[in-house]
Amino acid sequence: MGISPVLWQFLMKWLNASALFPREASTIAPQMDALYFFLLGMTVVGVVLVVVIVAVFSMRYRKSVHPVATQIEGSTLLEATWTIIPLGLFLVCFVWGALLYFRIYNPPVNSMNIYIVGKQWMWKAEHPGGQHEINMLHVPMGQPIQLTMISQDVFHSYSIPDFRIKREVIPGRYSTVWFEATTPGTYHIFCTQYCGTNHSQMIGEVTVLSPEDYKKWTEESTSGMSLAQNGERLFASMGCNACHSGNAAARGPSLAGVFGSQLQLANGSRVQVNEAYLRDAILNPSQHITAGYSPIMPTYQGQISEDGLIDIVEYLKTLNTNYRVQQTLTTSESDQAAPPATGGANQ
Amino acid sequence: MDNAIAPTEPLMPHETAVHEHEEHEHVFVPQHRHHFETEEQQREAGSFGMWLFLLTEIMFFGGLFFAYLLYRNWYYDAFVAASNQLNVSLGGANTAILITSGFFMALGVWAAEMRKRTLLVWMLVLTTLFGVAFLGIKYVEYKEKWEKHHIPGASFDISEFVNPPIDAKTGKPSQNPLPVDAAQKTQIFFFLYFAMTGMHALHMIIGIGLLFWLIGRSQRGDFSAGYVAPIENFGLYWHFVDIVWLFLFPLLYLINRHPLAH
Amino acid sequence: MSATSTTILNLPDQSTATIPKKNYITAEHGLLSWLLTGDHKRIAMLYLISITVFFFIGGAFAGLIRLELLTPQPDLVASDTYNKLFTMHGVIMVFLFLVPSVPATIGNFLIPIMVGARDLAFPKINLLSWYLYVVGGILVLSALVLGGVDTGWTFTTPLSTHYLNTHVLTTATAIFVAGFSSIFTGLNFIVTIHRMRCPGMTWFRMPLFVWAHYAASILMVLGTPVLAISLVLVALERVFGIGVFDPAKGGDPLLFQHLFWFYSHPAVYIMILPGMGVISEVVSTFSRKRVFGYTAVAFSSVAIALFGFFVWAHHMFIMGISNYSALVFSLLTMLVAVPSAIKIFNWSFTLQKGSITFETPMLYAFGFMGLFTIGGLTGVFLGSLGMDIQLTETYFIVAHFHFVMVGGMLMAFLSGVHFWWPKMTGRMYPESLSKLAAVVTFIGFNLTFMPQFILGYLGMPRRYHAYPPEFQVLNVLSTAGATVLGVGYMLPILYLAWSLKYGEIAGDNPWQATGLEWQIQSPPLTENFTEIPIMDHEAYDYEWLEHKTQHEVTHVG
Amino acid sequence: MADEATHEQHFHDPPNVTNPEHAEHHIVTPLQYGYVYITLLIGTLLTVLAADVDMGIFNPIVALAIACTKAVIVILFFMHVKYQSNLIKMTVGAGFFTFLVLITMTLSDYISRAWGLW
Repeated sequence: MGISPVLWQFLMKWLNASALFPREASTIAPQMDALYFFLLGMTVVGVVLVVVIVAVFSMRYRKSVHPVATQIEGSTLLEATWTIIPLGLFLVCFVWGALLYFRIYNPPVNSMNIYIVGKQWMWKAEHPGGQHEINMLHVPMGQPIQLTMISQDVFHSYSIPDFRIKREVIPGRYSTVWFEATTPGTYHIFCTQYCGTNHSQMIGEVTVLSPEDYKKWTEESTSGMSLAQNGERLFASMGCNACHSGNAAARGPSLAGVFGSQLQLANGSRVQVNEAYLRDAILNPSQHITAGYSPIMPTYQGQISEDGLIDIVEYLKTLNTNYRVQQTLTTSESDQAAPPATGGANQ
Repeated sequence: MDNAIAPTEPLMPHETAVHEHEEHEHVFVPQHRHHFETEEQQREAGSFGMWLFLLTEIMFFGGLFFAYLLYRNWYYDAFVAASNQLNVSLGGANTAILITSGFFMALGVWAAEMRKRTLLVWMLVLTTLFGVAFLGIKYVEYKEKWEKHHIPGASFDISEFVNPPIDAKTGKPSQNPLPVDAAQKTQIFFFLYFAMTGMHALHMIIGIGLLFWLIGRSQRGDFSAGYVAPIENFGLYWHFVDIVWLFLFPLLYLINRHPLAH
Repeated sequence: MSATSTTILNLPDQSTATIPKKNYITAEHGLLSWLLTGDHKRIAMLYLISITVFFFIGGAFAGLIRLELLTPQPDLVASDTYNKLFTMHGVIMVFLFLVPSVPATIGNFLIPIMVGARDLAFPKINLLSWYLYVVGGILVLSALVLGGVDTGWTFTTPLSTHYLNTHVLTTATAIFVAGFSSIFTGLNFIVTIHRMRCPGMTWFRMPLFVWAHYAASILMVLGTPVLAISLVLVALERVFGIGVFDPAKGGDPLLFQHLFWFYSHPAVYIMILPGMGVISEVVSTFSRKRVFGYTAVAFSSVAIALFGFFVWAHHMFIMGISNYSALVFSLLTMLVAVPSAIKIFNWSFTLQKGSITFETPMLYAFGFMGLFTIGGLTGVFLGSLGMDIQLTETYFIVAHFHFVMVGGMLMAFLSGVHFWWPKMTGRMYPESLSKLAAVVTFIGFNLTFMPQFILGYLGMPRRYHAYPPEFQVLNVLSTAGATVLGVGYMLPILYLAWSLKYGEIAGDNPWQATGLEWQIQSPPLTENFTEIPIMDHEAYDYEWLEHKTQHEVTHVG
Repeated sequence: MADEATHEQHFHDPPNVTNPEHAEHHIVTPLQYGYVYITLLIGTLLTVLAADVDMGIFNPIVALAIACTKAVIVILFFMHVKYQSNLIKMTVGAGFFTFLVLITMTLSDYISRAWGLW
């Protein structure tokens, strides 16, 4: 038994880590574990039930003690029992699971928004203050964090097991998930959707800090400009403000306070303006013509990176008045030296 | 009038030939496979099998039809503009041709059931001719698309949708110009157009191949002695291919014939 | 047999017994007589050989995967190689082993006999389907030889369409072709079951094996073409670089997911239903009892087939489908779990008041019942929306479908192979050795996949080539189990091959079973029955079997 | 659905091939085919004409309605389903049913996507 000491060592290591269940490091985790234990209980009971039935019958009716079988047609009562009881249990699982699902995928309104951009094979996090991190994520404890995620290439999936959250990161559209960390520490980030060669290298660490530590961290690692400020610069340099100037005569609709509003579109439909809508309106403008305007806006598909889009979206979210728009307009007109489309290159 | 013929009507030859495993309660015919109890059982098995195969065909095209439905609703303007590039008269003519071909096929089945050898052969020949005519017209259409660079892929060109040619008579653009981002979506329409009509054409080509084989055998009189199953089953296939086109035509060619009205 | 004996095995006196001179194996000779045969039994044998080959190729890949995962570091193979390994393992096991495993081999052999027909409705198409299977297999192997493919067996777009330059086209073509092989098998079964039943073989006198195959065939016929078209679209998108599935060009990657899973979820039932059919036969035979609630079991098969078409999107709960539609699909998923529960309990209660013996097929059947129960209930975890968020795309889901597919389907397959081996070959396998193999397989299996449930909840993602060190212990256990499992699968190959020549003569009905297939000689004649039988009793009618001495089943009244 | 009694009645016909799975072989006359043919041609003409009338949302509906009618006619007469056994009728039904499942269940996702272009 040469293997046994090795195995023993592994077992020790494992038992010391007592890694039967992941740590509960978010507000969702205990709720998820409750459901997990319910399902686990159901499974154990079910399996034990089957095993016991089979074992008992095998004992009592094995050929040596019960040489002649008695034929039984069946029993509607019994069959009804084991149709209805499992059905009931499964429906409980359904309802419970559904409640949890909607809780995890519907962020609270007061949550702080962090953008995640996934690409082969790295995670980029963008904090509202403009802090960028690669394969890392620093978050404050006790504060709901909404992750607004998008992929630049293929499907990825952002998973933090210790928070019990996971969401596919989809190319070409935002997906969101939220969590509220409860214990400081560092936890794994995995990409769980197979995404090519270095799929298993697309991992990272989320660091949960106390609010004051987080504040310190943001000040240390600030890039000087917030996402909204980057967005503002981009908005001007790409000449968006030429049309979206907010003047009554402007060729484009005013964007002040547009975020979160209900918009009447030219094709008659009404839409709720959110990040996803703003992003899509920049890339496929003709799909989202505001009523009363003509489809003259060019598409920015391929001219602006996902990071640039995030910056602009963040800018538009902060845009409550057109005052600064007109300011930047005049300034950008005053110095034509600035290259028109530096959109892709504002990392 | 009731044209039902009992399958055991002692019309067919080789009554003497008897399979070792056949019970003598029914007549043995040459095409009868030994593992079937009766020839009728075999015939019904054959047509049932054919129908099941057509089910798979329904689901096969079903996937394409769903993709069409989805993107038509997402990119309606692009689909309208692209669809107006298709030649309705050619498409309509093709529909008529295909229906005619199907009509002759049906007559062919009848001829086989009536055991009219020459008529059967002629009907199959006509079916083939109209089938070939259909493919010919399709070739013309594809060629036009090729010249206009409307084949999806590297050489795909959207200029015609961004600034449409000026109509000589009205002096106005022949259709609404599309914004670039919408125009790019016409490629999806053309992809679906080529995928769907291409799949359909492929089925036609296979069918025509089978037709040649059937014509040869009917020449030999194989199907004019009471054994009509192959003709019937091929008929089912051919009519199914017709049906697919009956949907493809309005969905691809007639999305919205008057875009300028909007 | 004395009443107290612990086996129903009843072999003829070996000194006098012989294999019938005239049977489907000796009917013709030479390789061509096999390659051009129309006989469903010979085609079944061809299938049995080919799927065994592919099973061991796929198994070898699994072995390499487990070996790599022995250590957290990526040390055995490069990450590209690893991706190719699990892709090939998935493609081969799913499309070339699991889908055809029971239907194309045991089903092909037995369906006509069980319904009292001389052959399947379309023998030529049956042969064609084997050739399509072989072509598909060769294409997969060529893709493998040319350098492999690393899309994962799910071909997720846009990864498979725009971001990989491996042999995706070859593999897609292979699956397309193999798909038609399974379509033709299913088509053949449906027509045979509808059209070729012998006099008196009413629907509710059919063995449950036939019911299960009927249900599976419906799924094959209606589901597979959708897979075919989605693969065609992937191929076209790769060739022409258009974006039906590429968001950058206005396509929707989820459309592919919908089309793919519309087949690939029912495919799971295509794989498991025939296995359930085997279990019904085996449990009934070895407890000498009619299956408890025959009708319920029969209808549950059909119910599974029907519901199977309504639940596919539960593979996409976190992939960005609408939450409301996720709700609907989750509910339907819960419903489809019920018929499986019914089956399990009906099998358990078939044992009640029976006269049970524990030959190898029964041991495998017990294994199936236990492992499939676990596999099924862990499926409920994944069907429950919130839980799915934590568990999907982790080792939990890997463990779950291996419990269903390997613990369920493979156990059922082995159970069936052992059960009908004497009928197929006329010879018995060595009982004690095979019992050992059954036990080894069971232990090895649990050791392999139980740790993976824990790994999954801990969050270890699937398809990972390297993993954090704290997961190592469980991975080592899993790899150790895989080794045992490998031994468990090697044994049958060896002793079954051995038994072909040296096994005891089995006689017509070694298990004292009631099915029509046991009332004819083994190995059967090419035409199965000298005279078409008349079914004058219920399925699993053991009293009828007692009085059979007076009344021959194959005797035309 | 099958028993000895029916077996006695038509001996050429194994009991399991009796109703509802079995139908006598019926032959459609060329005249009927002619009518069908004309109807289909008219249908085609109608589709083209209807497409040129601007009915807004109803254009596709009308077009599909006509197409479905034509398809049904072809299935019933050219493909003899009208004279076929219930089994065949159900088989055809099953095909279109599954197709509808594919469409509706998938649309349930696209229609209800909060972000969606729908």
